[in-house]
Amino acid sequence: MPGPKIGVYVCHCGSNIAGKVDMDALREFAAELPDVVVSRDYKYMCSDPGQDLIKADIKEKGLERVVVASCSPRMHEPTFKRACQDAGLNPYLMEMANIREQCSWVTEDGEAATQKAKALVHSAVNKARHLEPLEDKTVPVDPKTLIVGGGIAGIEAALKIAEAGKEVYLVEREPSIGGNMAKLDKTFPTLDCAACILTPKMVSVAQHPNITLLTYSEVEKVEGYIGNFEVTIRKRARSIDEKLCNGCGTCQEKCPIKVPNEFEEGLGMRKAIYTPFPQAVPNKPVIDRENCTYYKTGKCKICERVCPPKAIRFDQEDEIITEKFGAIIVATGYQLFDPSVGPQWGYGRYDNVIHGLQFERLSNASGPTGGKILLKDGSEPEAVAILHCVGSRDTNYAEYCSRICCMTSVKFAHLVREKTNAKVYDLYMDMRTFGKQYEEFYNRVVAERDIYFIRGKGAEVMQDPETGKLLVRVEDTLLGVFREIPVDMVILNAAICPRPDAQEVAQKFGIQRSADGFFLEYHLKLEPMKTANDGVFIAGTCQSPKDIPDTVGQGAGAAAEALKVVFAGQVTVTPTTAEVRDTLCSGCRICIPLCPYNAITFDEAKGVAQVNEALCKGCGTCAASCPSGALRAKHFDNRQLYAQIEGVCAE
Amino acid sequence: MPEAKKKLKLALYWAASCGGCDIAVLDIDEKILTVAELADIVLWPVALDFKYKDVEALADQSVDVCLFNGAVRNSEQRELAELLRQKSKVMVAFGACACFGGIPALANQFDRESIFRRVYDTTPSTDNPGRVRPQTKLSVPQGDLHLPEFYNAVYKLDDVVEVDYYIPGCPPPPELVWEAITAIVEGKLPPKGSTLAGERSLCHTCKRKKEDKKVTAFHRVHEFVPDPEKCLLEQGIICSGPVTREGCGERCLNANMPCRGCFGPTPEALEHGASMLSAAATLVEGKEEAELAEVLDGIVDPLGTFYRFTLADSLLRIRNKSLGLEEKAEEGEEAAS
Amino acid sequence: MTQAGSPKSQAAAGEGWEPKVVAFLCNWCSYTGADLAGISRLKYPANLRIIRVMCSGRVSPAFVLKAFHEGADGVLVGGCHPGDCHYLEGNYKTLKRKLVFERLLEQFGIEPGRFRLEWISGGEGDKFARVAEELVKTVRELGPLGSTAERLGRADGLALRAEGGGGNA
Amino acid sequence: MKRVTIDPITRLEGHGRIEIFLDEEGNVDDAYFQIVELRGFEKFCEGRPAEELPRITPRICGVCPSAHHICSTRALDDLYKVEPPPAAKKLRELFYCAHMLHSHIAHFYALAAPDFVLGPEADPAERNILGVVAKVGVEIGGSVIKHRSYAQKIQEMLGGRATHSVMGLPGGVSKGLTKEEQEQVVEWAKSEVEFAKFSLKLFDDVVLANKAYVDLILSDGYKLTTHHMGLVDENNKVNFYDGFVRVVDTTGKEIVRFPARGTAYLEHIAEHVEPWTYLKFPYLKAKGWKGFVDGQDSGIYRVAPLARLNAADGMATPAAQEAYEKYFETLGGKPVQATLANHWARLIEVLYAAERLLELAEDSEITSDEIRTLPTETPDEGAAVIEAPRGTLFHHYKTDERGIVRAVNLIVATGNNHAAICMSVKKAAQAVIKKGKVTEGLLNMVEMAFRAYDPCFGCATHSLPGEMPLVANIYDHEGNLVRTLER
Repeated sequence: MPGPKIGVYVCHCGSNIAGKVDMDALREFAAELPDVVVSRDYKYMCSDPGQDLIKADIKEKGLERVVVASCSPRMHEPTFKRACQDAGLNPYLMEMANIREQCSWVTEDGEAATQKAKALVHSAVNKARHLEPLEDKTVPVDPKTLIVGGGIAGIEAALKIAEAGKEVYLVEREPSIGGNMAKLDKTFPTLDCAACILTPKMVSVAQHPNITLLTYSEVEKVEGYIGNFEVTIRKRARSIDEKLCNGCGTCQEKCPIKVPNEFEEGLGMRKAIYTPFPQAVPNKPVIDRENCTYYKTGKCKICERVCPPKAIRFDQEDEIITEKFGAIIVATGYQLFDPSVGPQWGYGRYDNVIHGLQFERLSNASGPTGGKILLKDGSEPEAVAILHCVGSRDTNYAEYCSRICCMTSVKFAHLVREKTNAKVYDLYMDMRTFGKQYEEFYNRVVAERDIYFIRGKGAEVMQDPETGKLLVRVEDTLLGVFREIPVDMVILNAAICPRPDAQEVAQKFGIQRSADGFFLEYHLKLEPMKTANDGVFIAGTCQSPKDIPDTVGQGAGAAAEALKVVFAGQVTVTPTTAEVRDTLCSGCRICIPLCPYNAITFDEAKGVAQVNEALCKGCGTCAASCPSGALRAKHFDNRQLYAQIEGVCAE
Repeated sequence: MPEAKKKLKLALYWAASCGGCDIAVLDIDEKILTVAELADIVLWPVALDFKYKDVEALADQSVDVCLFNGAVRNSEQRELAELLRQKSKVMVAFGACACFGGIPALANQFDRESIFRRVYDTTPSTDNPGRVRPQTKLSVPQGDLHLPEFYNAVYKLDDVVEVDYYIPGCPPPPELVWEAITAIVEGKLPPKGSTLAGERSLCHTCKRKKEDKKVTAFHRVHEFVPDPEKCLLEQGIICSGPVTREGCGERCLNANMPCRGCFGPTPEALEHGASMLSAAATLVEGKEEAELAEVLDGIVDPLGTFYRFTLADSLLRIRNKSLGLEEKAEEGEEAAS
Repeated sequence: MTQAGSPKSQAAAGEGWEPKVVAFLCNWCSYTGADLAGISRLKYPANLRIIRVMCSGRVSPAFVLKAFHEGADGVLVGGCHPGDCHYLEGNYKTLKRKLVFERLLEQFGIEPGRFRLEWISGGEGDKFARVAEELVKTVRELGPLGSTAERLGRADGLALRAEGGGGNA
Repeated sequence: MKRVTIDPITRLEGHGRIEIFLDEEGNVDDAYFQIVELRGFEKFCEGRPAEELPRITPRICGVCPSAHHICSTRALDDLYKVEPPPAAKKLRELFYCAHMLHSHIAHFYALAAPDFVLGPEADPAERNILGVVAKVGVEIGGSVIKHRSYAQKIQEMLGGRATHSVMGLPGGVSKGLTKEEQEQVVEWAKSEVEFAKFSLKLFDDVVLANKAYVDLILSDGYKLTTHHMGLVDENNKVNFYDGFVRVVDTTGKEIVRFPARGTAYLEHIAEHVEPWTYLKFPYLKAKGWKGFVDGQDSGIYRVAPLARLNAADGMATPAAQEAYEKYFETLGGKPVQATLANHWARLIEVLYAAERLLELAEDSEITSDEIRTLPTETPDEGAAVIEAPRGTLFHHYKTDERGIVRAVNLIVATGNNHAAICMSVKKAAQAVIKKGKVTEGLLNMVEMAFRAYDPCFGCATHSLPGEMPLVANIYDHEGNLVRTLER
């Protein structure tokens, strides 16, 4: 009996495919394959006229299957599915052959590429012959969104969603939200202070009725799928009653224990009971149980005695919160590159070699020096060197450009000049001022007195045995001379790096990482917020190095993605699930423990296994382990895959 | 139906088999006499002269049903299969060997020369200094003596001729033989190409308790005394029941021994060996490669276990001669010599 | 870069033979990685042809045998890195099968080099191209495996009538 | 030059074929008995786990699969240096006696009886089991089928399946016997004993009472002077399951005796290869291979019932012992060299098997659930010998330390008789084919000589449609077919 009528559509993709693969040969080859009733090629199949070709043939030639040979299905599968649907053909009767990403773009030789394209088309046509119509299913969506990370990206996203009238949970690991931005002093190019623009947002996060803020908390487990994520959150014990505490700060004054303050990047101290910084949100302290005397010795309890509202709770325990969410935004930010790994920079060896964030704290009015730029000995520097690209654009460390260092350096130069009389030497490889008003800002600073921009990489930092001054070695590539510059302070603009626990976090949320270690977006240009895990979005520097404007933008973008999900109220889940064919199942139960989603159960009455299609995600692992072939993976069943194998091997 | 009335012309033939299939026919006991009443047995291959000209003498299609047991191991068997196909209206592959190659097909792991070398040279009791080998044609003073050509591989029946029906089993159990014969005699055969046995796997009828299919260690049958009530697979004993066609009455399991698959794969199983391998491997818990490897090494002979009866029906069939398995075999031979 | 499949290289190879390699790639990691190789315009031999599955866990060992049966000289299975599986654990199932399956292949007489399981993430376009390059090279050195029918023909001059276990599905 | 082809005769590992060449005068110049098939178990058992061999090697022969199953199982005992519990040993032997019964009964009634009950010259159309039944009475036909099936049912009860049983394990068996099953077996065993006695009586009445038959049995054409091999217990009584391999020479003197467990056989037996048959020719090492000649100096020996009785000093059960004594009296003392005496000897073994079956069935220990000793030793090499219905059977395995088989050696029952069969056939042919005269009757004479050995499959081949079909093609010296005799 004759097979279904198949139409094959070969896309030139301009010259992307046609430039390598012989379009006529491929079209004619396809036309000769069994059951193929029409085979066409066109410049851009994804264009409206291109899609119209397909629609017309479905209607006029009564096509029962469609094969599109073009780019990756990850690009245009939805496009062509829709085209089929519009023309009244079930979208699951369309199959694509990826002859661009996986053929024309990766093959040197034209003939070889054409040969391979034939194999791929043959494979797709073979599969298409065995395709079956499937109906999309929809499941209701939980209206809440989970945002992980209380930096500016997460804050922005939370506010946008909350203002749109949807509920948000914002989870932050630290005692306060604010992230790295909260540590900054002035921000380029406008030089308004970070706190001034950030704190209002932090406060409204705390106050917004639609936002549940969980600080000092971490996500432990994520289960489920888009629209229906089951998330377990651990809210670590603050050791205070947040309702009673009024943030008066008495406990912090009286606490006898002093330890270096992480927020101050080690330049300042904090107490064992503390809020990381004055504008912290929530403005409620936590007891650092590692350092608190009571937890070490069972004695002290000074804070408890001095606390006016009696809010101290030494016996408080971690709280485990489980919630359902419709969408998740991961905005876990970055970690600064540790310059001490490269001895040439002298970081950790010389007191006055500091990194960018440490300078931000020095320069910050609420910082350890009250905004004065001082050397370790308390004196003011006479000369300061700023090094770019420390750990960035360096194949020994991170190959990528961290994007913010150039502007940060220019900002630092300006701040040093503003607050001291020191000469400033800015050692850059290239000056990249890509953003709005950046070039203008740069030009302004260049014009300032006693700032010397030297084109060359700060190669090494040493100490002058006599003077005790720091010597920065650099090859001035403009003058073509080798220089040793004596300075009192060196600021290392260290690279923006993925957080050390990025892998753990990626696995928790089912997202991937790119080679540089940052979280992998679904498409670099077109889907920068989406990830491979439907319903999980990324924003900010966890995706790649960004400045504040871009981070805020992506935060808002992620909010839009999440809102798209929660406002839809329902999501379509793939119908390409597994199914059990009762008449073939012998009830051996091999499949049951295999399913990570517990979608397979045993029907005692019938004595056969059964698949809960709402839970099944269609990985097909069970089908590959079902010895008798009773379990079938729809859209990827044995017949279809065998046919594909025969197809690719035939050419 | 008319077929039932008219007396059938029945033929039975064996090729590379052990004779167990013919015994299976005898094991229908007194019913054998009924068969004699219902059908004329025009050919009992183990008995009748099998020189081609005599079978050739039969008119084409003059045999109603030919029950062919045994695999095709040599040229003579292949020629006979072709001849009988021509003479018979219905060709039935009878028994595991005809259906899938059976145990003799395990030889497909080796080639002709290594088999000859083992049998005629290196077996410790063999005394063959001149390295004499059986010859397909040998001239003796009085004339020529002929032997059939020993093939490099064992073939199942439908590799060489079209087969209409399959009766699996090593040997097929008497009840199944009787059902098949009745079906044939009464002309109540299913559509061509069918296998005259169940559609599901053995587990469907196996009475052992099945609970949690998770394995932490595999045991070999001699190392371990299994609970006679529980599924053997769940106790870590490799059993091919889940991939093997039902209809044998679980005789082996009733004797506390695992199924080795003589009924061949279920109709929708992709491949007898690979499918069971896939199932068995995924029973193991754990994620650490080293630990997994250790547990899975408990499956000591994947080919001989999962393809015990179906190597000639597997997708790969025979060893790729380019590989140095010979050397390994040699060592074994030396070891025993 | 090799120019596999091109007449030039065929001529170089001495005879007309070009290896066939079938790659089963999981949609979320390896297939994405293969796309990335393309987007990055990396080059690898055209001998490798890709079949998309949702998860490497879908790849029944029978698919690999089927590919060899149909004349593939080498087979690649690509999945997410351990822990990264889009379906949580599919790739571990693949690993478990592989640990037994590779021993089966050896018993069949299939050289280890002809079958490879690789973890390739969506970000590892370069790794995908490298693996493809290596595998095709290895298979080219091993020479043709030939379809089952060819191999049986070589052995006894028989053309096969019927499919093997592959007759199912 | 004339050539007679008798094709097929039988099979063990495949078909057999006899080629008889006549000289110019038309007398037998030479005869070849060819085994035209090989399956190569010795090779493809390599790489298998040793414990699986009892489930693989029985496929060598589906007519005596239990012989291979038990021999293989005992070879595993030796391989793992493990002793099965007493109950397990008894269960194995019980199972094995049942197997002997099934095989011997089928052979005698289906194959031998027609020759004697009806006579070699009887009309071929009636020369079959149905003819026998017609002559001795219908109820006997039923009784034969019944007692054969009892034996099969006992094998199925213990081994899971009658053909290709599965219960054998190193150090024991996988399944025991319940009290209920025991009662059933006892009942069947009693019936088997009676049936065995009846069969001997029948042989008395029909054969021994007929002088012509006795003369035929003792006639020179059916005589061969060879050594004889068989298994004996510690008292040198016939045993099928275990004990010692004993060989007596043409004078009846013991020349070889070694344990039926271990590799001692290699010191005494070697196999010769001929280019015109796929089956090898075992012979006594001490005597050496002297070609196809009989006599005291030849290395050729015989196995199976005739040889077993010659090699032993008696039977271990009372009634069988009686029959044993009568047998040698009648046939003129030990060793009996008359090939056709095999049939009588076989019936005596039926009686022994039945009696032994009953003994074991009634043993209280047989229902014990102590049926397995788990192996603890590291395997290396193991071998065992048992008596298959058609003769002595050798299994020899070598494994690695995990018990994966590295090498296998097998000497199958009929293989031991291969050379003797060749000579018997030639001798019978010489006796009956004179001056190129090839008649219908002579083919049967030749066939009888050959059939007496019951080369594996004789039983099955002769059950239906009832005759051993033969063809004699007679060619002139240019090889043109001048005459065809067919039955």
